[in-house]
Amino acid sequence: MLEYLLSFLILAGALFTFVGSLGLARLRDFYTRLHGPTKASTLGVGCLLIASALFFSTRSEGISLHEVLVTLFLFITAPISAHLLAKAALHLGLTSLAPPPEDKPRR
Amino acid sequence: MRHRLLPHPLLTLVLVGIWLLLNNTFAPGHVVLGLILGWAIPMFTVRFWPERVSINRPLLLLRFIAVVLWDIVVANLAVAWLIVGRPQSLRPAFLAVPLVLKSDLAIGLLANTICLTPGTVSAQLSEDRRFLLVHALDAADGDAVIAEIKRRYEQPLKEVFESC
Amino acid sequence: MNLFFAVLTPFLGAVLVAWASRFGRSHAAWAAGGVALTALAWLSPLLSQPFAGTTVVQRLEWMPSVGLDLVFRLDGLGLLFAGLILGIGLLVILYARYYLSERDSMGRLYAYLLLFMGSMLGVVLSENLIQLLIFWELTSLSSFLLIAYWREREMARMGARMALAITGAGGLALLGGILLLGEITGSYELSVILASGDLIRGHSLYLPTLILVLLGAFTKSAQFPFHFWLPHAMAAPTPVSAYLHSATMVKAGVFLLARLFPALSGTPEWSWLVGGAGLCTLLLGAVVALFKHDLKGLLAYSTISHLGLITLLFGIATPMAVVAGVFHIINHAIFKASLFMAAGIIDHETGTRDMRRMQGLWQFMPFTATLAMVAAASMAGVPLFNGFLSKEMLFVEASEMASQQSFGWLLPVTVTVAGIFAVAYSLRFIHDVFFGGKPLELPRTPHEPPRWMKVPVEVLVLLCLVVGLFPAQTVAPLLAVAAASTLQTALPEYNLAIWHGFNPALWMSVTALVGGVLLYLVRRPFSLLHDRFEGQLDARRLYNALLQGLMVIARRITALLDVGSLQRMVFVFIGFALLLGWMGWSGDRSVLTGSRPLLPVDAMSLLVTAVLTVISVAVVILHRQRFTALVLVGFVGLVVSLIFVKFSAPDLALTQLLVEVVTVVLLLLALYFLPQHSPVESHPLRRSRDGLLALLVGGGVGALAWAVLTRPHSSIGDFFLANSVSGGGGSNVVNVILVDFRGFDTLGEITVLALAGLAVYALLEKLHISGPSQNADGRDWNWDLHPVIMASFTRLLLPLALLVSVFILLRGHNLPGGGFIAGLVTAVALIMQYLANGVAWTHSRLSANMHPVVGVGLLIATLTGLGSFVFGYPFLTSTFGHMKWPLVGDFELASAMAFDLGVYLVVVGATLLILIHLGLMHGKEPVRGKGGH
Amino acid sequence: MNHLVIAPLLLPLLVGIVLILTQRMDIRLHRLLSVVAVLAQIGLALLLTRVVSGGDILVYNLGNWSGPFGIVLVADGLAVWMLLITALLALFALLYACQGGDVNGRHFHALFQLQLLGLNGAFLTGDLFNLFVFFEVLLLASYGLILHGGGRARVRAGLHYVVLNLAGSALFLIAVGTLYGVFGTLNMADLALKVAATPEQDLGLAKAAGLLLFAVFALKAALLPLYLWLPAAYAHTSAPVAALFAIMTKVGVYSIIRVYSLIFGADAGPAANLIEPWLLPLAMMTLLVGMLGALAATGLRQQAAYLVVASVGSLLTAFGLNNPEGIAAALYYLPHSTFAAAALFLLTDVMANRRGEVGDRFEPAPAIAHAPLLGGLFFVAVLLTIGLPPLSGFIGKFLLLRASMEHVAVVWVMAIVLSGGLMGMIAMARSGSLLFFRTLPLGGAARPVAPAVVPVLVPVVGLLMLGIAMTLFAGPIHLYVSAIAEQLLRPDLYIYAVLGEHL
Amino acid sequence: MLTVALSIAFVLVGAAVVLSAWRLLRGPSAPDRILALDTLYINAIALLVLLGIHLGSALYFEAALLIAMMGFVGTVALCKYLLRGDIIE
Amino acid sequence: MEALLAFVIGLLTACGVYLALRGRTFPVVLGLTFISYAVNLFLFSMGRLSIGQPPVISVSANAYADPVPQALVLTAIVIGFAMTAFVIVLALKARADLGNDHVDGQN
Ligand code: NA
Ligand code: NA
Repeated sequence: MLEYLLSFLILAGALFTFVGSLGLARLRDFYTRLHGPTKASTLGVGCLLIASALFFSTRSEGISLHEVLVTLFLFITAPISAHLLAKAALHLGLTSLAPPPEDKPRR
Repeated sequence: MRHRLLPHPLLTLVLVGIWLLLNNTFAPGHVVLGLILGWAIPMFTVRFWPERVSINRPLLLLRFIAVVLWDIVVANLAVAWLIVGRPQSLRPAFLAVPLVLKSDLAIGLLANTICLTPGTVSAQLSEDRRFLLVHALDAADGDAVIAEIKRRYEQPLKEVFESC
Repeated sequence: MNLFFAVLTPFLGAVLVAWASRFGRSHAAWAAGGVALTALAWLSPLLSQPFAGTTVVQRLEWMPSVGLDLVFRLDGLGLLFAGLILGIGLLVILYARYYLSERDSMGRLYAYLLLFMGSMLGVVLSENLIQLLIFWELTSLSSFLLIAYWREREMARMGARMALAITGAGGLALLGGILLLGEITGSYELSVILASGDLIRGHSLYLPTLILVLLGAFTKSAQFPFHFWLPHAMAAPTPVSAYLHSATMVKAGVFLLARLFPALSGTPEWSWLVGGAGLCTLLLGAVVALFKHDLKGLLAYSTISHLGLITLLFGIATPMAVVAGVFHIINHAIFKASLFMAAGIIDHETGTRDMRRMQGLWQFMPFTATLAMVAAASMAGVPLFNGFLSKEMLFVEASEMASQQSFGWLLPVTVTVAGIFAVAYSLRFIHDVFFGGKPLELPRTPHEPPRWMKVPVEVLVLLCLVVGLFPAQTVAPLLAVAAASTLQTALPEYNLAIWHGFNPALWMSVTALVGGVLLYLVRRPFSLLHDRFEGQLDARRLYNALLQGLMVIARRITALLDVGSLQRMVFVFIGFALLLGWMGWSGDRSVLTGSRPLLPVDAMSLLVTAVLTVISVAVVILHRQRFTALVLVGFVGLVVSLIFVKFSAPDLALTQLLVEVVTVVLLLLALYFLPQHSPVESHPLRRSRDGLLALLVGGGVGALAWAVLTRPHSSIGDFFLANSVSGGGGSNVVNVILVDFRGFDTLGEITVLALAGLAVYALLEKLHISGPSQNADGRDWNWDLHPVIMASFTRLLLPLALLVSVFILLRGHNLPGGGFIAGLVTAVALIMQYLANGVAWTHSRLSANMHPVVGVGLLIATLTGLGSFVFGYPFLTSTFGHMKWPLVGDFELASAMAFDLGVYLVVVGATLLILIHLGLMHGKEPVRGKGGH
Repeated sequence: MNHLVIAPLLLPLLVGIVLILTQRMDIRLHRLLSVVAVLAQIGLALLLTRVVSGGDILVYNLGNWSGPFGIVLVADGLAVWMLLITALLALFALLYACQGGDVNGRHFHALFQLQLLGLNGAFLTGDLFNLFVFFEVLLLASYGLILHGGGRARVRAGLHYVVLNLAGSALFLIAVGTLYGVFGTLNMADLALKVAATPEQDLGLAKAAGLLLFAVFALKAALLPLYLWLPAAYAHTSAPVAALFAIMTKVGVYSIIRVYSLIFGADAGPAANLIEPWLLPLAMMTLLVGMLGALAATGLRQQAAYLVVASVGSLLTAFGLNNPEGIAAALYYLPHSTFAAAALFLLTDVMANRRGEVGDRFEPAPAIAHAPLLGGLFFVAVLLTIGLPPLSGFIGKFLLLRASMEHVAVVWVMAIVLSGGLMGMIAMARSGSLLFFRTLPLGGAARPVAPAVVPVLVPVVGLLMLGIAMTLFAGPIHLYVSAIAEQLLRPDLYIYAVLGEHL
Repeated sequence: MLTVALSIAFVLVGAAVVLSAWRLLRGPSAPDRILALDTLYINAIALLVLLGIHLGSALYFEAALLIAMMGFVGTVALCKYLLRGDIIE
Repeated sequence: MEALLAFVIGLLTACGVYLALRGRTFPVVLGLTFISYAVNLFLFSMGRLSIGQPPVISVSANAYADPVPQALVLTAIVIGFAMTAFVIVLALKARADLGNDHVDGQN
């Protein structure tokens, strides 16, 4: 049972990781591509870490929870990256599929 | 006095927790060590983080976190489907979300939350801090998305961090 | 040790004189004279011994292990030369006192002169040949100083350099010859070498030895074809010429011939080389001397000729010829010194040395003229004067040789012709100067020189007469001991008399006298001929051409090699290494692939390798777009750290990861001030060349890695694995190696880091450059200095990062981690504060003065090491123990942890020191220009 | 354990740390501390000399881990000889720097002390990787020092020096790595044992690694064709640094002597005498190229720098003869050339400071103040540098030639060494006559203001006196270095001292 | 079962690496490349976690932790460079 | 696997050498960075390759990778970092003093 669960989590995590990169490769403008990795860093890595926690908790004595920290740090840092990337793209005036924002929000 | 000896009690707790997680143990030795560090590190970093954080409604915060996690899962599936399925039919949009939040931390948390949930990325905070520019991957109805953001995320954050 | 002190005295005296000259010109002269007399006094107790047939040898140990001691030798030959050096030296000192003008530094001349005197004494009193060579080269050096005495004159400097180059080169050759002599005989000492003549002559190295020694002698004695430096040395003040070119410097060469005569002579090679050079020189000097218009030029060529005469005598190499040679050494020294002095007086009094401008000086200075006439007569070989005696002996030897060889008649003919020219130029010296009309527009009105300036000339001229008239009563004993010690055998029978009856030599003398007068009378057409070709016959042209050639070659080669191009240096280095590596590998039957079982390849690794290949090649192709290249390099760094993970090196992976982050930050800091693009500069050919080298080197290093990777392995690593827990108290063996087994490496390494911090700080101290105000595309920078969202979250991250640092620091001994990684985590977290919140904000919270952190870190690490001294253990000996703490439980404490703390501090301090000051560098000046430059 | 062995490392390290910690203190205190430390360093070196002069080899097991596992320091004759030379040189370079050169930039004294740490460490260590570490210590300190004071030419030359040495360090790691990969050890004594027993299939690797290492050392030693970094670097750095750097090339030379007598020496079995075919020809060509450069130089600093190149050539020619006399000659020549080059660099600076705009360039200028004194010193320095009698340079040359007499290449050695000497003489006669003889009238221009002459000449005179002392005491010194040479030719002694208990 | 899942997961993550690397190479804009690098860091975390499970060793956890905590600094610095040129001001 | 790593080492070396031979400071620094990656991997590989055997003593492990090269590489990485930092700053200094970023200070 545990093995099925583990396998599922691992596959799900890998799949989300893959989809994130797929988005990165496939989507047609920078801003939409920016959404891809968010998957990978949240659900993708999240599932894998849960799998890891389960795996190590059941394998040796004592539970393993430190995997949570990876997610925690990612939750703090990944949005900063994404935000700054978007900001940089806006600053450089990269073309977007969406109608570009008016200047209003800036000043 | 309390401020000087224990500048960020909440941070102290968080640090102790993280310490125990890091060491993957709840042994008493590590609890003691964690407490020492949880006390000492904020003493050092207080200069970097002077403003006090007060959480007015802890339970609401937990609920908020749960909501966000749930949203992450759901949105992930949705977005994954978008990416795999029909990337040509995406309707991306830039949305200017008007803000009621004032504090750096709250705005930061909101922006973070928006980034974490797939499908939206907070792109820019206006200079006057009254609008948060958000890029949405697929927003047929931009105003609906804005309303959703304000309801699901901004409102609870406002209550937790800025209610008084 | 009298001989030693006799030689030493002039050297010390030089210093004394330089000092004494501060008190006046006469003080300097008195001091110099006193020094020469002192040297003579040191010798005086020993003077009788050579006459008694004993050779005085005195030894001071210097380097006995290589046969180089200070050994002095006084025998007849040495005594003769020492006498000449000191005697004529004294006269020259007296003469120079009146010769030099007020403008010239007396002290300097005397100091140089004494240096020279000491060097000459050293040459003639040396028993050890290496020691002789040392003094020999010193004569070259001190004569360089003397010739260049009037240093503002181009001719003086040139003449000095030429003399030094030629005689110095000869000295080097002589060194080679002496080394060979030492090799043949096993000693550098004369007593051994002089006794080993047969051994030397029979040795296969004889000819090279002979040639090298002769090169030394010929250059010094201005033998053809090395004679040309001597006339140019006439740029020296006349007292110097009188000293150097009569009795001393040039005589050193013939002294050497005499000195080594028993060891080297007696072979056809010797006769041909020495005799041939002597004969050529004799004739050449005599001919050229006649046509020189410069008084000193005439004397110079005459000197060359007479040196040739002496050399010729040694070349003839019969005992009688040697006696004649030694005798002529004496005679020439006496008359030539007096002639130089007379020439100096004329120059001094008239202001010119050009014989075409002066005539009839007799009426102004009859006394000087008389003295000069006597000396010139001696030079010409007129009977009753000393020069006649030795020249007559040459004629005898030459005529005797005539009957012994097929073309033997050439020898007497040639020496007679030389004799004719000698008479002619002597006559010219007298007639053109003192007679034949009135002087033309002399710079000064001449008169007799000061009283004491004439005294040295008078003494020498008197000697010419006395020796010429009564040789047997005066010079005979000295000549006998000198010749005997030269030959090292019994002397031949000879008779020092003016009259030997009507023999061929007498007829040769008569021919020379008559012919000389006639030649003088018909000289004009020859003189014009000479003037026309003047300078073209001078070997100086050859010398200059050689020197110029050397300079051109030197400049060309240096310019060819040293172009200051870093690219070339790197290319050469890498290419050279490649060559060496290849040479090391090839040659033996080396097997590339070893026998170790290999790990199977997995798909993931293959994939990552493929991606890495593409990206790396992309970096090379895209490297001109610097920012892009930088981002791509970030990926390469990530893959490298993944490789470490894959192959069981977690510590390395962590370190690599963090270093990568810091490096990217550093490169970005730098890129801001640099152009955003590299121009296309190098030619495609060059790029292909570089590419080829890169591929070869890459292939080489890859092959090297492959060769080792596939070989079986056993190493000291097993010891560490076995002893890490028991001996080092930690289970992370890598960390235990770093802080314990090989902690000393780590101490060095953090010193490097600290040094980088210091050096960067020093470099940046005065550096202020402005970055562009727009990016490369001409876009203004973003208005948002510190995006709020980033700022607030990085503050939150700081305590977490510090906590993780502590975690990593503490566990490093047992699990991946340690001081480096912890330090880098802290440093990166703090750098993040700068990135997110800016310099001003961060500085108000964190001191920019990181020196104490670096210093304290190093100190802690060092003191931890020193702590083991207390317990009597070597530096860095570690200790550890487990202790039970209440509540906490078991807790391990290891001294290595303190060491690691030091490491941590240095890493934090140095990294921040570098980054902060790099960040601070900019910002004061207004910005200008675009990013692209 | 005799802690005396590690004292020459701890002293500069601790002093360096104190200097870092007190970086804001008065420069005079730093000077005092620095000078006292160097004096103490000389004392330590002399003490060590006394201890090892009987032929003993002191071994110090760091961390109490003995070889081949831990890092060992080995104080044998050669190492202590290098320590002594370094300490003496450092004193005079430092004294000169204390005349004001040290305040042209930051951290001079700290960098200086740590440079000494690097040098001493390189000489003492018995571990190949640790040698790499100390190379890096001394290199990074030298980077700081070579750029001390800044300026266009200096920065340019410094950049070349740094980049080239970074490439050198990379190669060092590759070579050391290969040796470890093949033999599984880093301890030099242990490597010597293992290399001597190299199995046939590994011989190519061992030789390749050994020769790559040679390339690294040749770069540091400035051996042809890798000397090109040196002339500009030495010519453009500050005088005291150039003086101190006289020992930097000798680190390369030392490493060559150490590694190729101990690990790849005559006893190394199939890899014996590894660099013999390379060293002598390259060294002789270096000598020639250095002398040609000295002839072609346009300034005295550049000339002095090229003479350093030439001296490396002479030095390695002597070592390349690969016989006891040659090694002894090299060991005698080594300090001599170091002191002479340093004296020349310092004196050049003193003179250049007095020649105004023209500086050290070979152009006529008004006569310099104190010309007789400076000229006399220059004369002595030149005698020393180009090996003219009667000073130590000549003795070194004599020893070298004497050692070559039995060698197959004797003709080449004689020809090149002697003609090199001639070129040096011609070059220095030209520069000396230009600098001191060919003077312009002072004209309206004021004499350039330069610091008082006596204090700046103290270090110069000191260095020249060392040269003279080396001449006067050539006998005992030669006996001493001959003993070192004998020791070097007996690697078994070194190996036994280090690994005794494991053999 | 678990082995099969792991193998498939490796393939998927490997494919993710390839796709991200393609974006890194392709650009076209600077932010695209930075984004691709950031994604590659995330992919690396995934790889490390998988490797940890595959080898049954917790020793790879720290690497993942450090990438999560520190990997973004590079991204931030690169973005800051695009925005401001001067990253520490 | 050994061949793969040897290839990677060769590849990185080749790229590094080519870049180090360029005429501007920035590519030279990049080249040196590449070379230092290559050298670190080379040095590391001298302990031979092993998977899943980190040199951390534990009861469950049956073999360990050679820890010595790892320790050496760690030292080399840190030293390389120090050197890189210095050379970067020096490149800036050269840019400021020489007026351009050519390694020989010429345009
Ligand atoms: Na900045
Ligand atoms: Na700034």
